[in-house]
Amino acid sequence: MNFTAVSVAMAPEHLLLAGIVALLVLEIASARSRAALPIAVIFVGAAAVAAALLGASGWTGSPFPGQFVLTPPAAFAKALVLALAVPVLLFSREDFGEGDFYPLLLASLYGVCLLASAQSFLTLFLGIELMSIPVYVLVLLGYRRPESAEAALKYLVLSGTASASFLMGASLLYGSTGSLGLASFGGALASTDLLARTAVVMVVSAFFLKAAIVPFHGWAPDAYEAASVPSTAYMAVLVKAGVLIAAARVFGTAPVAEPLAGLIAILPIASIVWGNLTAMRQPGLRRMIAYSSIAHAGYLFLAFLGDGPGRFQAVVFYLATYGVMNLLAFAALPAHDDDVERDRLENLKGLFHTHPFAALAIGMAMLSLAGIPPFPGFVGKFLIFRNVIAAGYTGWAVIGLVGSYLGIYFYLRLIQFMFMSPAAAKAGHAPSRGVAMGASLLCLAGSVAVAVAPGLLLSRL
Amino acid sequence: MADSTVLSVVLYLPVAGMLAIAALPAGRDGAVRALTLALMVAQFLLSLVLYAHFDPATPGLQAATRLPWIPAWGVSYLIGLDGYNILLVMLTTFLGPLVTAGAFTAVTKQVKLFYAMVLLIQFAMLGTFVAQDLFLFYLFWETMLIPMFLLIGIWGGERRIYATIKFFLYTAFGSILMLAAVIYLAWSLWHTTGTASFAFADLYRARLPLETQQWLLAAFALSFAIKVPMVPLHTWLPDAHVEAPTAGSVILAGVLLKMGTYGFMKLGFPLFPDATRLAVPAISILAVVSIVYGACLALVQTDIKKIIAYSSISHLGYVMLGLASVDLLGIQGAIVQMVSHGLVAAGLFLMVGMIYERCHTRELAAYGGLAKVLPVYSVFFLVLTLASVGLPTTSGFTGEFLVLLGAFNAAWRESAPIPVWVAGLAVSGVVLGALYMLWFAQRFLFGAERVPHGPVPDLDGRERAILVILLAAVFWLGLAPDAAMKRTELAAREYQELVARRAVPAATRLTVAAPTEATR
Amino acid sequence: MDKVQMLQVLAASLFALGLTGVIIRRNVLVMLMCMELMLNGVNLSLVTFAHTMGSAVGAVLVFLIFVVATAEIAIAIPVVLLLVRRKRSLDIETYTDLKG
Amino acid sequence: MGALTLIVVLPLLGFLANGLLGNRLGKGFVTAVGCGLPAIAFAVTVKTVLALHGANWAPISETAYVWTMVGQDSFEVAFWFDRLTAVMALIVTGVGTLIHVYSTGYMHEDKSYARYFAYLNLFLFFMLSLVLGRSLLVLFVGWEGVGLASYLLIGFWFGDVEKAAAGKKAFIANRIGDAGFLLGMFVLYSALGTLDMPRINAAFNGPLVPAASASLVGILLFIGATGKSAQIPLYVWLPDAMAGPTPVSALIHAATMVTAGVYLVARMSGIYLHAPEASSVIAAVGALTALMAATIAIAQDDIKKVLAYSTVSQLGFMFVALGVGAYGVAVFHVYTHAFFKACLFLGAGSVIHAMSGEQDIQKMGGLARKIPVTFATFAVATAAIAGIPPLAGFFSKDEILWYALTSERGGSVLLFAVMAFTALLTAFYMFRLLWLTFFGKPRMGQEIAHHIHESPPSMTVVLAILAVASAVGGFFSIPHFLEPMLPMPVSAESMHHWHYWVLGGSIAIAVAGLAGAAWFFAGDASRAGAVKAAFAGAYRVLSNKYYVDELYAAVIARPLLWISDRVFLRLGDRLLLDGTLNGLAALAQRAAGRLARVQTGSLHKYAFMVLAGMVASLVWMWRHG
Amino acid sequence: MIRDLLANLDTLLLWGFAGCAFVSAALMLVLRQPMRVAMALVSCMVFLGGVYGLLGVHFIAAFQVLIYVGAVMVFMVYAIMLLDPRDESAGTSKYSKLYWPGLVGLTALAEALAVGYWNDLPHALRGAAGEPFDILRFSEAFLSEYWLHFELTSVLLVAAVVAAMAVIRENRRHERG
Repeated sequence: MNFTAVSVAMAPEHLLLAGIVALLVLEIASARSRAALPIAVIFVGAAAVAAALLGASGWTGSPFPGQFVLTPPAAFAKALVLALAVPVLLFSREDFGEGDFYPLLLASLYGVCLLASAQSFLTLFLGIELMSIPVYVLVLLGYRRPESAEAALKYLVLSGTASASFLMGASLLYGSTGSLGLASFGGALASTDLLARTAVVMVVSAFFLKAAIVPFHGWAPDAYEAASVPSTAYMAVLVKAGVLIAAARVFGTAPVAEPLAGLIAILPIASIVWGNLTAMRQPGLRRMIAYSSIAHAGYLFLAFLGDGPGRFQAVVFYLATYGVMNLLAFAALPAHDDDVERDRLENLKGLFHTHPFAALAIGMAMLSLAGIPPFPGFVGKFLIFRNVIAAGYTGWAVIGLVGSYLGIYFYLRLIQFMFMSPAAAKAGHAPSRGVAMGASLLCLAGSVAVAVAPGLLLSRL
Repeated sequence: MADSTVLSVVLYLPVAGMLAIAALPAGRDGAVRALTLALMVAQFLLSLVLYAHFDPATPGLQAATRLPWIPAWGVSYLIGLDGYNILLVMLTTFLGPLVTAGAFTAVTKQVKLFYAMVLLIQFAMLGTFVAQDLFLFYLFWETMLIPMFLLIGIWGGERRIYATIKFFLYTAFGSILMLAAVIYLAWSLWHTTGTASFAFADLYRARLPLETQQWLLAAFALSFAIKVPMVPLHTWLPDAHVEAPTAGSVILAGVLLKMGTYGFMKLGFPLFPDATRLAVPAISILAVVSIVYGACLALVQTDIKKIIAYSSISHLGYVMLGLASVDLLGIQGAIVQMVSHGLVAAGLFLMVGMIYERCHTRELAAYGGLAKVLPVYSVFFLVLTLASVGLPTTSGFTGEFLVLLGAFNAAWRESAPIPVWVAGLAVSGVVLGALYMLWFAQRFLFGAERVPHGPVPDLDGRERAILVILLAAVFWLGLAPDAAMKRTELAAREYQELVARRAVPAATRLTVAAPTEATR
Repeated sequence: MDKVQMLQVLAASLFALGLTGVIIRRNVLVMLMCMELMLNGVNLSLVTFAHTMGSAVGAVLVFLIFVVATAEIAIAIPVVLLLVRRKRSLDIETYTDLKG
Repeated sequence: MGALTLIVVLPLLGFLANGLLGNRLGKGFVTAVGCGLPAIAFAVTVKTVLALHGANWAPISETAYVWTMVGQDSFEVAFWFDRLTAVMALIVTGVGTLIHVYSTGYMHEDKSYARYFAYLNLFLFFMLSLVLGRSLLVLFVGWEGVGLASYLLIGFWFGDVEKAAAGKKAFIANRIGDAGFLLGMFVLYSALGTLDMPRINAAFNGPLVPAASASLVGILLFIGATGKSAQIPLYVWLPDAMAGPTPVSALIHAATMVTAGVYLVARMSGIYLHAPEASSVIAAVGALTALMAATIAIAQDDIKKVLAYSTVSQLGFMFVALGVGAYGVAVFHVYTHAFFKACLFLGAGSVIHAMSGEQDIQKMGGLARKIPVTFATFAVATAAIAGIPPLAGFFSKDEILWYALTSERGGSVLLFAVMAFTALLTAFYMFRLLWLTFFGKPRMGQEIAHHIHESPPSMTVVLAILAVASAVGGFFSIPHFLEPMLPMPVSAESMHHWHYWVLGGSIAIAVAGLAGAAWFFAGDASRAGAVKAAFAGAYRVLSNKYYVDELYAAVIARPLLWISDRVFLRLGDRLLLDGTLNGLAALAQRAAGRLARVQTGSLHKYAFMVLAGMVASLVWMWRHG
Repeated sequence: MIRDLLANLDTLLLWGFAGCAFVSAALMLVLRQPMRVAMALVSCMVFLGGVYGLLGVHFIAAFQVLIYVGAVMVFMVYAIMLLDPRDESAGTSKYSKLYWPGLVGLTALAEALAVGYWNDLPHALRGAAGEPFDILRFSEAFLSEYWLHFELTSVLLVAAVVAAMAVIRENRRHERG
C-alpha cells in the first residue's frame, strides 16, 4: 500500500477529517466558541482547493484498487461540491453560531466526497451512510420547531429503507456476477436475466428514494420544510449532489437500454410534473423548494438516458448550476426570529421594497431554477436535454421539457410576490447581514462564472 | 474603432448602464433618468455609425465578432450585422432614447429598477437581433421575457399580474418546444454532416428529412407565431398591452413583436425550406386571418390600448404574408413593415401614455373632442393614425404596399404558393384598418369635448421632441425607403434562395430516418 | 427448491416483511425494528452468496452493515425520544403535522 | 428641379409653411403663401403647356427620384406631362388658385385660417401628384392623398360630431374604392412587372397580349374610381361631404378630386379599349348613378346637397362617356363641369355667406336683387349645367348624349334615353334651385334678411371669372385637342343622320327643364307643393335618398360589428381562446391541489408509495427489452 | 436411517432455522407489545445466526449474535423500556390504515423479488457450496484489501457519535424549555 498515494488521493477527505477533529477538539476545549465557523470554512475551503488542484494536475490513481479511485473529473466534482458547501457554512451563521452543525456537516461532506471516488458497493454504501447519518440530525438540529423531529424520523426511516434496498440490490448483483465492484452494475444493465434486472431495480429504487423521485419522494417535502434553512439548503443541494454523483458512479458509462430506459424516463418525468405542479400551492419557500428539488431530481435522472460518456459531466454540471442558484436563494433569504415565518411566501411579499438585494438574488435564483436564460440553470437543462436527444430519446425529451414548463409558474409566483406586491405588513425580516451577504455574493459570482463561461467547467468534467 | 468593436459597444452599453445605475445611491432618480437617456442616445449615435458603414453590396455578416464559447457543443459567441437585422437593430436603438424619455414623468416609483429593466430589455433585444448562433439567439430570446415580465408586473395597471403571467407563460410555452427543436436541429447537423455548430450559417446546411423538417418547423413556428402574434395565439397581447406601462407597451409593440417575424425570416423558414414550401398556403391563410381578425376586433374595443394592440396583430399579419410570399417585393415589404409598425405603434402607445398621464383613464368613451383642447397632441395623433392606416408617404404605406404586391406576385405565379383569394382578402385589411383607426380617431379627437380630469395641458417640449423625431423616421421610411431597403436587399434575396432550395437529402431520405417516436 | 434458493427466498421475504412492517405497524419502535429486519434479509442474502462463492467481500459488507445499522439505531432512538417528549405517543399516525 | 416637380412641390411648400408656421406669422403671410404658391404653380403649368406646344405636344417625362428599387423592379417618383395632363393640370391649378382666392374672403373670420390654407395646399399637392404622376404608384399616392385632404377638410369643423363623421365616411368609402384600385395595380404589376402607365397602355395595345385580363383590371380600377368619383355603390359619402367649408366643396368635391376617377379611366384607356365588359359596366353604373342622383336632387332642400347630388349625377354622365369609349368627351365634361360646378358651389357659398349660414332653400327666396353679382353668376352656371346653348355645359353634354346613342363601343338607345331623361331632370332641379333661392318671396326670418349683403370682391371676382369660363369654355373643344392620344369612338354609320335630332333634342330638354321648373315654382310654389302632396310616398323615398345609407348600415356595418363583437371577441377571443387557457390554468391548479393532498404527512403512506414504486418497477423490468 | 438423518441433519437444521427465522419475522408484524416484537426480532436474528453457522460462516454468526443482537437490541430494549410507559396511544389499533394494501404489497414484493432467483440464479451457484472461509481469511482481507473501509467505518462511528450527542443535546435543550 502506497501511503503517499493514499494521502494524495484522499487529501480532500483527510482535510475534512482533520477539520472534524479540530472542531471536536475545539468543542472539548471551550464549550462555546465563535471560532467553529472559520475553522470549518478553512478546512472545507482547503479541501476544495486540494480537490481542484488534484483535478487540475490531472492526477489519476487508485490507492485502494477496486475500492477508491481518483480521476480529474471526480476531483473536480469534489471541488465543486466542497465549494458549494462554503456558502452553506457561511449563511449558517445566522442559525448556528456554534454547536454541532459544523462537524456534522463536515462528516457528511466526507461522505459526499467519498461517493465521487467510490469504486465498489462497499465504499459507496459507506459513503452514502456517512453522508446521510449526520443529515438526519441536521434536520432537527437547532430544533426551532416541534415538527423537526417528526421530519427527521421520516427521513431516517425512509432513508434506511433506501439503504436496505440498495444493499439488497448490491447483494443480488453480487450473486449474479460474483463481484461487488461498481463495474458489475454496468454489466448488469446489459444483462437480460431477471436476477440482474431485479438487482438493478433495487439499486435504482434506492437512488430514486434518496433523490426523492416520485413515488419515492414522500420524505422530502416534510424534511425540507422542518429543517432549518442551512440544513434545507444542504439537503437540497449537497445531499442531492451526493446521491446523483453516486448514481452516476454506479451507472458509469454503460448505456441504458429498455426496459430500464423506460423506467428511468417515466419516473423522473412523473417527478418533474408532480413536483412542478405541487409546488404551485405551497405556502413556504422551503417546501416549495422541496417540490422543486423533486422536479430537478427528475431532470437529473433524465440525464441517465443520455449516452454513457457524457453522463457524469451532465449530472455534475447540472448540479453545479442547480446548486449554486438554490444556495443563492437560501443565502439571500433574510433572517427572522421565527423560523416558520421566515420563509412563508406571504411574508416575502414586497421583499424588494425592504430587502432589494435579497429579492433580486432570490428572483434570479428562481428564474435560474425555472431554466430561463441567461441564468446558469438554463445551460444545465440544455446540456441534459441535449444528451437525451442525442441518445435518440427525442420524445421523452420533449415531454420532459413540457413538464419543466409547468414549473415556471410557481417560480414566477414568488417573483411576483417579491416585486409586484406591496410590502407585507408584519414580515419582520431582519436586515441582511454581512456573512450571509458574503455567501450570496459568492453564489452570485459562481453563477455568473458558470453562465458566462460554461465551457470552462464542462471541459473539466 | 473597428465596426465589430462598435457593435459590441452598442450591445453592451445597456449592461454597463445597468451596473452604473445599480451603483447609484438610492433616491437619485433624476440622475438615473439622465444617465439612461445619455446611454441610449450614445447607443443610437454609435449604431448610426454601424448603419453608415454597412455595405449593402457585401453578402453575409458585417462587423462580426466570433469567439469560441462552449467548444464541446460547437456553441460559439457569434454576433454580427447582416441585411436581416440591420434595420431592426436601428429600430431598437432608435426607440431606446424615446422610450427612456417618454417614461420620465410616467414612472415615479422604483425608478432605478425601472430603468435597469429598460436597459436590460434593450440589451436582450439587440442581442437577439445580432446573435448569429442559435444557442446565443435562444439565450437572448428568452432573456427578453424577464424584464418585460417585471415591467408589466410592477409598473402595470390593475390586472397586471394576470397579464404578465399570461404573457410569460404563453411565450415560454413556445420557447420550450423551440428549445427541443433547437437541440434536435443542432444534433441532426452534427449527426448528418459531422459539424458541431449552432451558427446559423452552418445550420442552413443541415439536410433533414421532410418529416423532421415539418416537426421542427412546427416547433419553431409555434414559438415565433406566439411572439408575432398570429391568430389564434394572440390573446396574451391585448392583455399585456393594456396592463403594461407605456414604456412596456412601446417596447412590446415597437420591437418585441418583431422578434417573432424576425425569427421566421432568419430561422423558421430558411432552416426548413421543404417544410416551409408545403406550409406556405397555410401560413398565408393564417396571416390573412390575423389581418382581418385583428382589424375586426380592433373595431369593437372600448379601451384605447386594446385598439392599438389588436391593430398590431393585424399589421403583423402583413409581415407574415410578405414572408410567406417568398417574393422579393414581399420580403422587402415585410422588413419595412416590421420597422414601420415598430415606429407607428410605438408612437401611438407613447401618445396613449401621454394622455393617460394627464387623464388617468384609457376608456375611449371618456374622451372626445381632444382636437380642440389639445391641438398639438391631436395633430401628432392624427398623423400617427394615418401612418397606421398606411397612407402613402408614411412608412405604413411602403410596407403594406410592397407586401401586398409581393403576395400578388406570389399568387400569380405558375405554382401559386399563395391562393389568389388569400392575397385578395388581404387587401380588405386596408379598408378595415381605415375603418377602426378612423373610428377611433373620430371618437377620440373630434366631436364634443370630453376630457377626464381636465383641463389638461397640451404636449410639452419633451413630448413634442419625442414625437417629432418619431414622425421624421415615419416619413423618411415612407418617402425615401430606398437607402434602408438597399441594405436589406441581399438578405431578402438570400432568404428567397434559402427557402427555395431543396434541403431534403435525396439519397438518404429513407435510410436516415431520425427517431421521432416517443420511446425507443 | 435447493438450499441457496430457499435462503434467498427467505431473505427476500424478510426484506418484504420488514418493509411491510414499516407500512402497517403504527408503533414507532416496531417500525424501527422492522427496518432492522430488512437489513437482516440483506445480510442473509449476502452471506448466502458469499458462502456459495467462497468470497470474503460479501461478508465484509455484512460486517459494515452491522456497524451502520447500529449507528442508525443509535441516532434513531434519541430522535424518537424527542418525539415522544412532545406528543407522549409512539403512534406514528400522530406525527402528521407536516403535510401538503 | 424640373418644372413638373416644381408644379407638384410648390403647394407642398405652402402646406409646410402654413402648417408649421402659419399660426405664428399672421394672416397676411398665410394668404400670401396660400394663394401665391398655387398661383405660381398655375403659371408654371401654363409655361409647361406652352413648352409642350412648342415641342409639338411630345410628352414630357421627369423623374424626381427613385422611391425604391427592389431587385430589377424600380419604383420611381416620376412625372409625365401630355395633352391630358395639360388639361387636368390647368383645371386643377387654375380653378384651384381661384378657389384659394375666394377662400381668403370666405374664411376670413375663421380661427383656423392657417390650418385651412395648409389643408387646401396639401390637397393641391396631392391632386397634382395624381394628375402628373407617371406611374400608377405616384397616381395612387396622390389618389390617397386627396382622400386625406378631403377627410381633413370635410371634418374641418370637427367640433361637430356629424361633420367629423362625414369626413370619416368619405375616407372609408374612398378606402373601399382604393382597395379595388390596389387590387387592380397588383394584378397589373403581377402580369406586366411595371406600374408605369405609358408602358401599361402600350403593353395592352402591343402585339403581345398581357397575361392579365383587361376586363378584370378594368373593373378593379373602376372600383377605385367609383370610390373617388362617387359612383354607385360608393357615392354615399359625397353628399355628406358638404359638411366642409363651401370652397372646399367647390374645389374638391366638385371641380377636381371627384373627377380623378374619370381621369384614371381616361388615362388607362389603353386597358379599357380592350375591355368591353368593363366598359359596359362603367356605362351602366354611370347611367344609373346619373339617374339616381338626379332624382334625389329633386327632393333636396339643402342648397349644397342639391349641388352635391348634381355633382354625382354629372359624374355619372362622365362615366357614361367613358363607358362608350368617348374618353375625350368625358374629359371635356370634366373641364366644363369644373367651371360651372365650381361657380355654382362658390355662388352657393356666397349665398350662405349672405344668409348668415342658412342652407335651406325653402327658407330663401328673392335674393336676386339683394346679391346681384352672385345671382348673375349663379344663373349663368345653372344654365351651363342645364345645357343651354351656347354655354359650356351644352357642348359637353350634347356630345355625351350623342356618343351614348351612337358609339360602336356600347352606345344604345336605352342608354341615350336614360341619359336624356337625366338631362331633363338636371335642368329641372337646377332651375328649381335657382328659382327657390333667388326668385319668389323672401322666406327667411327678419334677422337674417336684415343682414343680407353682397360678398367681398375677393369672392365676387372669382365668381365672375368662373361664370365667364362657364359661358365660353365650351368653345375650346377638348375632345378634338385630345384626339391624338384619346381617339373618339366610331359612331355607328346608321346613326349619323340622327345628329341634328340629338342636338335639337338636347336643347329642347334643357329648355323643357327650365320651363318646368319655372312653371312649378313660380309664385309661391304651390304647384310644386301639390305635386309633393300627391306623391308623398315617392317624395319621402327621394328626400331620404332611397334609404341607401340605412341599407348599408343594416347590410354591412351592423353585421360587421355584430360578428366582430359577438363572434370574434366574445365567442372567439374570450370564450374559446382565453377560456381554454384559463381552463387549463385552473386544471393545473386543481391537479396541484389533488397532488398536494397525497402528501398527508403519514409515514405509512410514504413507505407504501415506496413499496408500490418498487413493485411496479420490478414488474416493469420483467418486460423484455 | 439415523445415519441418513444425521447426514442430512445439517440440511434439516438449516431448513428448521430458516423456518423459525421466518416465523419470528412474521410474528413481528402481529405482536402488539413492542417488547414482544423485540423478542421476536431477537429470536429471528439468533435463528439467522444459526443459519450462518450452518453455512460455515461462523464468525459472521458470532458477530450477528454478539454485536447485532447485543448492541442493537440492547438499544431497542432500552428504548422500549424508557418510552413504552409514556406511550398514551395504547388502545388504538396496532395497524395502520394501510393494513390490507400493505399485506398485498408484501406478497407482491416478496414474489417480485423471488422471481429474480427462481429461474435465473446462475447454475454455478445453485446449492454449490464453495470453499467456506474462516475468520483468518476474513481478517486478512479486511485489514489489507478493505483497510479503507476500516477507516471509513471509524469516521462513520465518530460522525454517529457526534450526531447522537447532538440529538441528545437537543433533547436536553428541549427539556429546559
